[in-house]
Amino acid sequence: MASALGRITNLSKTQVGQFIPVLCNTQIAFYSAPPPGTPPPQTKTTFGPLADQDRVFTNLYGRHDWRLKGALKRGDWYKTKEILLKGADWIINEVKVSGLRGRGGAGFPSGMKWSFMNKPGDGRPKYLVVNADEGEPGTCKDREIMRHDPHKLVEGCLIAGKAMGAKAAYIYIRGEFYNEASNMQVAIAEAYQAGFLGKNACGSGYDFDVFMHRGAGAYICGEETALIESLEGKQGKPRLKPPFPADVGLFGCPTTVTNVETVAVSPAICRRGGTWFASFGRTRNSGTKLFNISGHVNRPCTVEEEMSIPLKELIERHAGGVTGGWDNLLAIIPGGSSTPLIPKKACEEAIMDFDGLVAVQTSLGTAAIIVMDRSTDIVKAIARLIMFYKHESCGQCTPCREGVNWMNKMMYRFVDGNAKPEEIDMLWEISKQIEGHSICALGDGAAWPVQGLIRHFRPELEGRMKKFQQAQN
Amino acid sequence: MLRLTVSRALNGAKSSPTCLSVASRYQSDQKKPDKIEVFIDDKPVLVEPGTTVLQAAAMVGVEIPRFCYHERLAVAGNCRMCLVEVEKSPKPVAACAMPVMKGWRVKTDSEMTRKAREGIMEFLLVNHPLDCPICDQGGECDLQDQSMAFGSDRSRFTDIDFSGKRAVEDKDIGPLVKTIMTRCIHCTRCIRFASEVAGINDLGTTGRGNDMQVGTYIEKLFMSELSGNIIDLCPVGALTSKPYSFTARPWEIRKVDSIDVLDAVGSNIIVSTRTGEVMRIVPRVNEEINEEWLADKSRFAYDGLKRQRLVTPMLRDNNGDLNPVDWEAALITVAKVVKHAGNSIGAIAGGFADAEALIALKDLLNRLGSEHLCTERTFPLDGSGTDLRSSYLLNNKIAAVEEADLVLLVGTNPRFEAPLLNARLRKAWVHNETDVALIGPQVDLTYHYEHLGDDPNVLRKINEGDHEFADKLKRAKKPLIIIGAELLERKDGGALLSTVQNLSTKLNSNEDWKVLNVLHKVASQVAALDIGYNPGIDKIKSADLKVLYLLGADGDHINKEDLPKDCFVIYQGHHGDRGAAIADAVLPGAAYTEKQATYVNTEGRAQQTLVAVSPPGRAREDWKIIRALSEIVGAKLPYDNLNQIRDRLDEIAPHLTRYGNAESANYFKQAAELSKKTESAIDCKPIDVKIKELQDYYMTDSISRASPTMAKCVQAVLKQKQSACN
Amino acid sequence: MAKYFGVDKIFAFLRTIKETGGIRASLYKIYRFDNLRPGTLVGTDKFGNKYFENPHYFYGRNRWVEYAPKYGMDYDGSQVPAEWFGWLHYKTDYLPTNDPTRPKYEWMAEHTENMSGTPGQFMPYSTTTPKIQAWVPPKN
Amino acid sequence: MSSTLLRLKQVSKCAVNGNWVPRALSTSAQRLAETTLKNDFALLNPEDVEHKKKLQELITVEGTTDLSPISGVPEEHIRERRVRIYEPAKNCMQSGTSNIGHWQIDFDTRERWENPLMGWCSTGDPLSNMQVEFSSKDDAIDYCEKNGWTWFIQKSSLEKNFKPKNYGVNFAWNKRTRVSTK
Repeated sequence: MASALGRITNLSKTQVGQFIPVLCNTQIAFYSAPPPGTPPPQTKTTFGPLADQDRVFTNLYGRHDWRLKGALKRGDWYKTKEILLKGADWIINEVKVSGLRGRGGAGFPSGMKWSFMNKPGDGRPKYLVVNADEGEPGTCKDREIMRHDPHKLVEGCLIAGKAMGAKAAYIYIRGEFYNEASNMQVAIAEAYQAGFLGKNACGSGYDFDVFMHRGAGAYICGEETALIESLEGKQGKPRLKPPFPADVGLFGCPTTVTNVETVAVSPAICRRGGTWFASFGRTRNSGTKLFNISGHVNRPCTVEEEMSIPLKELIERHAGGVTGGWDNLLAIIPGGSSTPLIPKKACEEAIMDFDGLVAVQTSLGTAAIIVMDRSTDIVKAIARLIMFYKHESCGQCTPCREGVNWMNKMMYRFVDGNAKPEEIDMLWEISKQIEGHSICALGDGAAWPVQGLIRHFRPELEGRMKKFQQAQN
Repeated sequence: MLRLTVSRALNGAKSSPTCLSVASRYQSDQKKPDKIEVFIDDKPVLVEPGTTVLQAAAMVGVEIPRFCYHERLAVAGNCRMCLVEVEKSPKPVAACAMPVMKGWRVKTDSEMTRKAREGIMEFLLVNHPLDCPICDQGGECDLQDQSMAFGSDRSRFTDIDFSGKRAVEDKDIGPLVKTIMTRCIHCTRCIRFASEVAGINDLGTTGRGNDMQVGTYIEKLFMSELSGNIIDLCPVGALTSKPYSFTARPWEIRKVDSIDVLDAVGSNIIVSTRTGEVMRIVPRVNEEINEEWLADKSRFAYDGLKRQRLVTPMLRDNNGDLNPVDWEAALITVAKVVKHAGNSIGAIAGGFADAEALIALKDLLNRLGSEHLCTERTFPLDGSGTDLRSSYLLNNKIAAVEEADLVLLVGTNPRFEAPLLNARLRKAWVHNETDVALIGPQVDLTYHYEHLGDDPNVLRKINEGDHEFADKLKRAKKPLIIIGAELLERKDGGALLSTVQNLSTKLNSNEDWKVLNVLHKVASQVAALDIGYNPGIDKIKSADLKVLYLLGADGDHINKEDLPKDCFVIYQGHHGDRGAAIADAVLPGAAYTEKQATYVNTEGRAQQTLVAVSPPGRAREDWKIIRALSEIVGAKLPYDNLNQIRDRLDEIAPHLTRYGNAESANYFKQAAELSKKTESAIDCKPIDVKIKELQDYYMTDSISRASPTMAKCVQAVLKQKQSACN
Repeated sequence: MAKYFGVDKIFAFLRTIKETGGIRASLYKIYRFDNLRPGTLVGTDKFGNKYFENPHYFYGRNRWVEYAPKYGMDYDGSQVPAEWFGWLHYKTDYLPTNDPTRPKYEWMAEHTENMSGTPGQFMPYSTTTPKIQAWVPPKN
Repeated sequence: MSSTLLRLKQVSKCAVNGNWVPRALSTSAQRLAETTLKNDFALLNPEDVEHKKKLQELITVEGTTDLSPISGVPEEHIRERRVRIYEPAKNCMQSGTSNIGHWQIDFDTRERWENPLMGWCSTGDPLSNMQVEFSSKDDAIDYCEKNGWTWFIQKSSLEKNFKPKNYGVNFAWNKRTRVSTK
């Protein structure tokens, strides 16, 4: 969930860019003379498949030991002290050069986000919060990291924490992830015992603590400010922004909330260099990424791949293709349940990165690809998603509380066709009334699947209504 | 005519109309460089950094619709009604929470803004019942008004044919507030009021999404003395007044501005009447006194004005029964007795006596040669006594309490003696980091305070400097000491007062800041002391009187046994209570809603009530009764109408007619000097206050004792205290 | 002869006086009713009013009532009960005592005279609930 | 101050500019004097111009005018009435502010009674329901003096200290403003 909501916030953040002049300027700077810390321009034109030696998550499938011993064998905690000693500015610069964008869905440039924190403090401690509340339907990347490679995350926390000058990291893990939480806890304990964490972490002279916090299974707690509220022991209801968490966050202190994957790749970036990371994927979409492929494919899987890989290639190569062949494809939700679906025609050219999917009116989100073949009742599928959002709406702000419930009612009528064709336009308008008017991005995330459905499957909806009318008469 | 010019002069420079004052504020802003300029609908306005869009818009007179935002509560930003377009922003922003940035161009009436509002309005109405015709909020409902102004002109909620609207079970939160939770739009104003202003964390939300409910988590009473304010705050009809329910509509009531007299704060109120009956009492904004709040007793005790009333004069017959008579008979009988008594006549003024009646009674008794004029409440007469006004006022004013950085409460429980002062203290505690300490019994003040014990000698130790709190007081820039009037009624009250007077002169560094403050409990006390009544009834008890005139004295301070056997007791007042029960003659007076009368609150601020309804039956305004009696007695008082009696007030104490102004008194040093002569010593009896718990708060005077609503409150609180989930 | 000279009228007058009960009673009756007529007593109602008929008078003046003595000079038309009212106003020629069409039911109320202007008159009262409850002093 | 003004002609432009000006039109002298004249005098001959100018000017009558002898208000309602001049406060039941921000007069309550039979509310006071709105206190005073009423001003304490609202303090780390319930 972290992801989906984050993603949405992404869009809004760039939109709200003007509120933060720094952000605004930096973005413009992408196009003018590159300041230091800009990723090198991409020269490749074809992307993927990813070579094995370039993989960051080498124990994604749990074939090796996930504990400290195995992790050390895979290169985790290798010369962490030296990385830490190079200082926060170096780490931030490396992350900036890598072009890493937040993996939670929003795709906000991580280097920049971390640098917001690296300001002289006012006496308040700073915190790093790792958003491991992965609740988005279709998304299952963070859990693989946490149960099979937890030390990547622990090490990432330390490095990211150093970059921000954070006093401690809180890993807010989804309540349902019991095994993941216990593996994480073991990994943290091992790291403490090995002297990697705690006072004088890794012998660098830097004191850093990592705490685990298990959530209670609310999707909304993946939204960064709701997560902060939940960590504080209050109802997980998002806060308004501004003030952004970098200013007033956890316990009122400067806080950065980042996704698990973002944090977990940062040690690799620091070790292998930002330019290495930037060599994957198109400009501004660099890096490798975990893709979850689920639904009507022959071999559903989670796979690390290069960014900007074409969608079709990704499915054919790693998931064994759509069941019944590519021609049996109906639609794909490319970035977790809250992104608009794209029909088969768009799937053929779609490139799996931030900009490539925006070009087909959807977004990368958490890169959780949900494949639906022709046997799918697409209306019902979307209706079920809306029901999920209705159930998970926190109820704090009006558009989401009332609007999603209304959309849910209408969508289930559309499933039967028990509606008038005019109501399709009405539903579109309602989804537009929710989008952008709510406090957090859950409202947007609920509105987009509906918009995607109406955009691409309007004839289907109208057909059902006609059929229902005929059956009535 | 003299009055006319005088009052005009007193009102000082005539203020310019609103438009001009806004303009002048704008001009003066230009001088300060730290302000930033923003444009609201292309109108430039200079604001302090950090000002929200909504506040900036209010400065140029543009009102942005809102439901959850309330200027006296924290920002919540959850109703989304205040969304406005900001140029170059793709999304509308929530005006209530968004601070303005330099050069922003806010469009409060653009297409995007209107569209956003319409959308929010539609969503709010989707699950709002269409029961306006039976809703008590109808006619003064923000949702109604704003849906007219900003909503769509038609409904497209087609789902009403397939599924209904949300229905929510009503909560029982006590005998004062009626809840119809289906109407709730989840603005959370009530929750924020409870936790911020009232200091009771009882209200909150449960459930999420469309099933979110506002309530008390578990079914319980909303135990606050300020609970009625959530009725005002609720923008819809989810929280309405239980006593007022289904009795009147806002468009058919007559609103009369008045002053509350049930405590000494003098809250400004609006009395709503219909068909000669008080239908409800709501607060009226006065930033210097009650802001926008009103205590429950002041708000709901009005039904006590309809019960146990004295509607006709009565005389006690030979069997000892009171029988109704007409005014002529009553006045002649009373006059005969008074004439016969000569100068051995005394008077006791009760808590509801207004300044006009007080002055008339004093003039009458003085003409008859008596000086036995007392108030029910005692005040120490050692030292300067009541000669210096600064000894018995809340000198520093209620509003300035907010500025204090350290408050010492002595022998008072402001939460129940003056709930609105306590709300101010809590506001200071929350927003200005004011610290509070208390000497007296440990009570719940809704905020944390340092308890210094209930030993009166702590006060002496602080004064002498051998108490750790003394340093704290000394270090404080704006210390404040508030003494309860009850404390000064002790035997050693004089010694305590002189200790505090000495202490406060030591602390007083700034001439404008007054450390010594006295919090009275009844509305009449300050006016009575100003006019020259003697505090306390000891004199009466020892005077061997032939006639005793009780002016609304119901405080249970005097009994038949205290008086000589043949003493003839005249009671003038509006309620048949303790005073009337011992009287030989009863003269029915008017209650505070029935007369135009002057009251002076504990800070010395004169205010006047206005006539909302006529006095019932043969009851008359109090000063007129005394004036009529004086004529029959043969000591005719020289005033025939209100203007003349106010001229008389003006003669005695000019501040009594300077309505709205709190005249400062500043003779602390002299008072402290005089108080040094006080011989009595502080004794060891622990300091106590009468009202410690909520159930003691509701019924304290003749009006609230007659009120069935207040009786229900007491019952409800007692029941809640016994229940397991308290 | 006597008839010619009107002497019979004198006799009739004297007879009337006799029937009335003497000169004193006759004068009193004239004082009460401004009238002294010979007639047949046809009945007395339960209030003591006496009803007379004399067919010698022309229609409209041949039936009359003499109110019961207890009324004194305070008599008025409403003291005639409903059953006699019909006979008195020529609605019927049957006397109430032998009127076959006149029903008698349990629920029929006793006749009452018009009490206007007397202490027993009807006074309208407020139907609204009292807005103010007065204090009732405790009795010893 | 209290000068009577007669408007001879509808003046084209009014001082009211912007929706935050109170609704009631002012009757005070300066306000009207501010009105500017917009006319095309070029086509007229000098006499007409002169005439026209005169028509558009205001006639100012010096001194206080007492309208009470000719206003038709009964004597007892002039001599004995006390007029309250006040600034209405916001209705605390609602958040709207459009119907405040002006000055208002009303009269003392008198001669109100309840019909003993039906319980209806009656009044014998012709001024009992009269509420007049003014854009400023001065206008109200002038009006009352013109009509010969005794007036008093109810001091209004509606001015509030401005304090910027801040959403962030709800989550402050070391302040008591931190919210605990929601």
